[in-house]
Amino acid sequence: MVNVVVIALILFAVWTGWRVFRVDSMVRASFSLMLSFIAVGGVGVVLSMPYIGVATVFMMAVEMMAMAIFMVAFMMNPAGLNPMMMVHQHKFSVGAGVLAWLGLSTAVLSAELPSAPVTSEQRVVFDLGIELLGPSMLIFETAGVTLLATMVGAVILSSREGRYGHADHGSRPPGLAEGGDPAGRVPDEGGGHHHHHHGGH
Amino acid sequence: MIWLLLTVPVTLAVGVWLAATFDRLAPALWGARAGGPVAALRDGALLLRRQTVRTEAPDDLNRRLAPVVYLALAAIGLSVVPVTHAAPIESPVGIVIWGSCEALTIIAVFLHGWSPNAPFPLIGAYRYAAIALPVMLPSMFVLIAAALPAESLSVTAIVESQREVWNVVRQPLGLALFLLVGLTLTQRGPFDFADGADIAGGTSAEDSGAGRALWQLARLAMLTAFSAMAAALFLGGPLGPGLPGPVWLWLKTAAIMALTVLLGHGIARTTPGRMLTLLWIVALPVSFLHLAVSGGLALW
Amino acid sequence: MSLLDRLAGRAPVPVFACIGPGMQAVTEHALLSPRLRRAASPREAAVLLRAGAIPERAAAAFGRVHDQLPHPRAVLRWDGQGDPADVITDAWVDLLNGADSDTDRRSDEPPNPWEGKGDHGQGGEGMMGGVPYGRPMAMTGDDIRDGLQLDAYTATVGPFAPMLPPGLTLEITLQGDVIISTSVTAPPFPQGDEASAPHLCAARLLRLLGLNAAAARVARGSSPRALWTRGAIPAGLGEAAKGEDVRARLSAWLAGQAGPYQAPRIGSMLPGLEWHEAMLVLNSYAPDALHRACAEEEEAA
Amino acid sequence: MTLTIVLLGASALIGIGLYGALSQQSFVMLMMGLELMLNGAILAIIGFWSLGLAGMPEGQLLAIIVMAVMAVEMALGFALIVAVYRKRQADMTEALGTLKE
Repeated sequence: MVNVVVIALILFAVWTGWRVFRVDSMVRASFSLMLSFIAVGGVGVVLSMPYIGVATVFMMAVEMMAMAIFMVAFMMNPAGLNPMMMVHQHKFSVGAGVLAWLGLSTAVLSAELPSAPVTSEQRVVFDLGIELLGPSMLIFETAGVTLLATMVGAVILSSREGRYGHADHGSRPPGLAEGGDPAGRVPDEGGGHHHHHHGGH
Repeated sequence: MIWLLLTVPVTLAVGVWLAATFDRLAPALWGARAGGPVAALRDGALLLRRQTVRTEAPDDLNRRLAPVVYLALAAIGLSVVPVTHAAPIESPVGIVIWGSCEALTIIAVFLHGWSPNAPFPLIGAYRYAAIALPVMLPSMFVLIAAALPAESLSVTAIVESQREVWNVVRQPLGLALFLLVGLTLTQRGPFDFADGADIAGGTSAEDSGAGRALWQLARLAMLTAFSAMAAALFLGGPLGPGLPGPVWLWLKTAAIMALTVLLGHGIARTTPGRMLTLLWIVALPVSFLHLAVSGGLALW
Repeated sequence: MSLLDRLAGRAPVPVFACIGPGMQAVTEHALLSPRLRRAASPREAAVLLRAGAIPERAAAAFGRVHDQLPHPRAVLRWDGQGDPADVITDAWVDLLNGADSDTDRRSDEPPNPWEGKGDHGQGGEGMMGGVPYGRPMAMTGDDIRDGLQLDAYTATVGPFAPMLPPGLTLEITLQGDVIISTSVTAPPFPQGDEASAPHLCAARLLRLLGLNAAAARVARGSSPRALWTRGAIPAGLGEAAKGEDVRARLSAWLAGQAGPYQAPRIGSMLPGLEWHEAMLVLNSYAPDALHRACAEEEEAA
Repeated sequence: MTLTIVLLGASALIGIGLYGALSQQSFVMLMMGLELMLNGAILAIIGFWSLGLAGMPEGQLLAIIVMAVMAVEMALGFALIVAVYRKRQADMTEALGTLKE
């Protein structure tokens, strides 16, 4: 029974993962990816990892909402009213994907996998809490600080204000001498200014 | 076990009718005319007698899915609330499940506005996503704070921890912040950025007939689920003297529901940009402070 | 009659009103009837109320609004005499009893023909260009808030948009929620002094703030009962002179003072504001002030 | 048996993710490929933890770390997209032939 549910969820995760790159609508692509994550979260719940499984659902719902907003903002024709195919090095990518899949599968099938299932009397959520705030506290706190740094970095990167002026004007540092050329390298012409090229359509 | 699961549809059905009736009674307290207990059924019947219009080139799959998902989320959220000493879905991570339902609600509302392929619903969908995503942060802090005295993420354990004193006494700020979350989840009053009058009804602007009725039903179902969860987290859920547990839970749920409906009808909605600022500048630090104080109290 | 029909027949009838010149005040009063409900959009409405004579220039738009009502639907003319609630309720009950639903006024065609050209049949070259489903592709445009140039969306709103004064038709370019530019395609219909009465003006603003109960109370002439009415409006929004912002104008209306009699030009009033702010600013001027401002603008041009 | 199935599923997700990350021109779609690979990683962690390691607590910690990595990847990825777009109006990999200026 557990096996059937796990297999169904995994097949769903793989199918929705595949749909991400096959649908025309960007919103559908984002939420397909979310469904793939939810299915993996479901596997977690079935395989007695409830906290991680449910937290994956929560986190991915928020992340994919943000993802969908970015998709609609940056892609032309986000609703997929025109069929779209925006790919490069397609054959190479397919090859690499298939190769990775076959290679990993061969490794899985040829390896001798350990077998030591979780027992039902283990308090897995309790164990996780003790682990996070006990032996692995340093790792956990480092992750927290990393996330804080990410937040600061993301705000600075995405804001318009640069250190030397507006980002869309190409902020240039002041000269070394009064009124001199900007410090640092002199940029070549054609760094992208002339490609007013939105979404490559 | 089976009868516990059966309480979910029954509670939802009664809750939806009660919420719809409160919705028609509440204006009386704010000085307008009110409708009676049958008014909600009449409005529902009117919608069912009408055509469901299909817009031009809609995202049909998501148009059908959005209300169904919203309703399902309400049902799942309600089933982690303990009816007596156990919940229909008893999980060691009950409030995380509820949190996931909250986050997925944003997606259901977004899809509802996205799918008709029309400008005003889309603006409503975007506004709602922009407001509801930052609301998730206070929501998480409130849920964690409510779990602290219980030292557990299980809703049943949280209810059990309120045998001596209800969480609303220990954490009054928590209930206030949670009401804010509830107003957002159910798209009501000051947090109803999905359906403003300035965008002709927003995400619901293109809804008609049975489709509209289903969406409104799902909103009311979510209000029921939210009220039950608030009752469990802050008012001790099924705990109480004399009466059986489920009756206490239903009474407390109705009380929270009435309060939410009343607030929804009587508080003005500010502009989305300003609300966004208020959420990040005021609600987030306040909820953080709330978590810190609750943590201190739990240790003490 | 089935139980469903009996229930449906007693519900307040959702009405969408297309308001002609001089009819705004009477229509707003009529829609306060407990037997009617003001529909937020045509899709919600069962009955289209044609209040007064719709001028020729708005006839096509009226047809479009009409065709958006779901079946079964009825359209009723009303000249402002008597209470239309009886007629509207009767029309709705007739529809339930099998009366013919009003047929479409306009043919259902896309504004541009579908062209099977281009790589993917979108009617243009490459992935760009063309008019898929009759709509031009959105193109990037200037952003006046933070310079992130995403796709600008241009649309015509009006003349029967429920958040604008009747008759006013605006061509609006949006970057997300922010209005980049507006131009007046058609001015609001003249409405006379009654529509500019302070309690009706205040009720319109309160409705935009989501306070339907308070708006109905104010429109009947009582004082509003609601929390945070003035506070919800950002301070300094739509400031014409020092201390002359939307919040101050709402306060004046709630205190029963009419005015202001002068509105700035719409084309200069809205750009840079978010949609909701823009609608608050626009509705913080009485309809006749807006009408005059548009007329002056036309004269100048 | 089930562990094998779970790991085969995980390798399929990683394969699809790799295909997406290599083939997509749009930055946002490219990030979806990366996310899908991390999804495969989480699935593998869940499988190993639950069926092969008798539920040792560090396994759950690893899953949390992968989620944190995903959050960092998303946040910085989107911030970089916005930064590049502000400067170049570009949202595709080909538009970035250079990182100069």
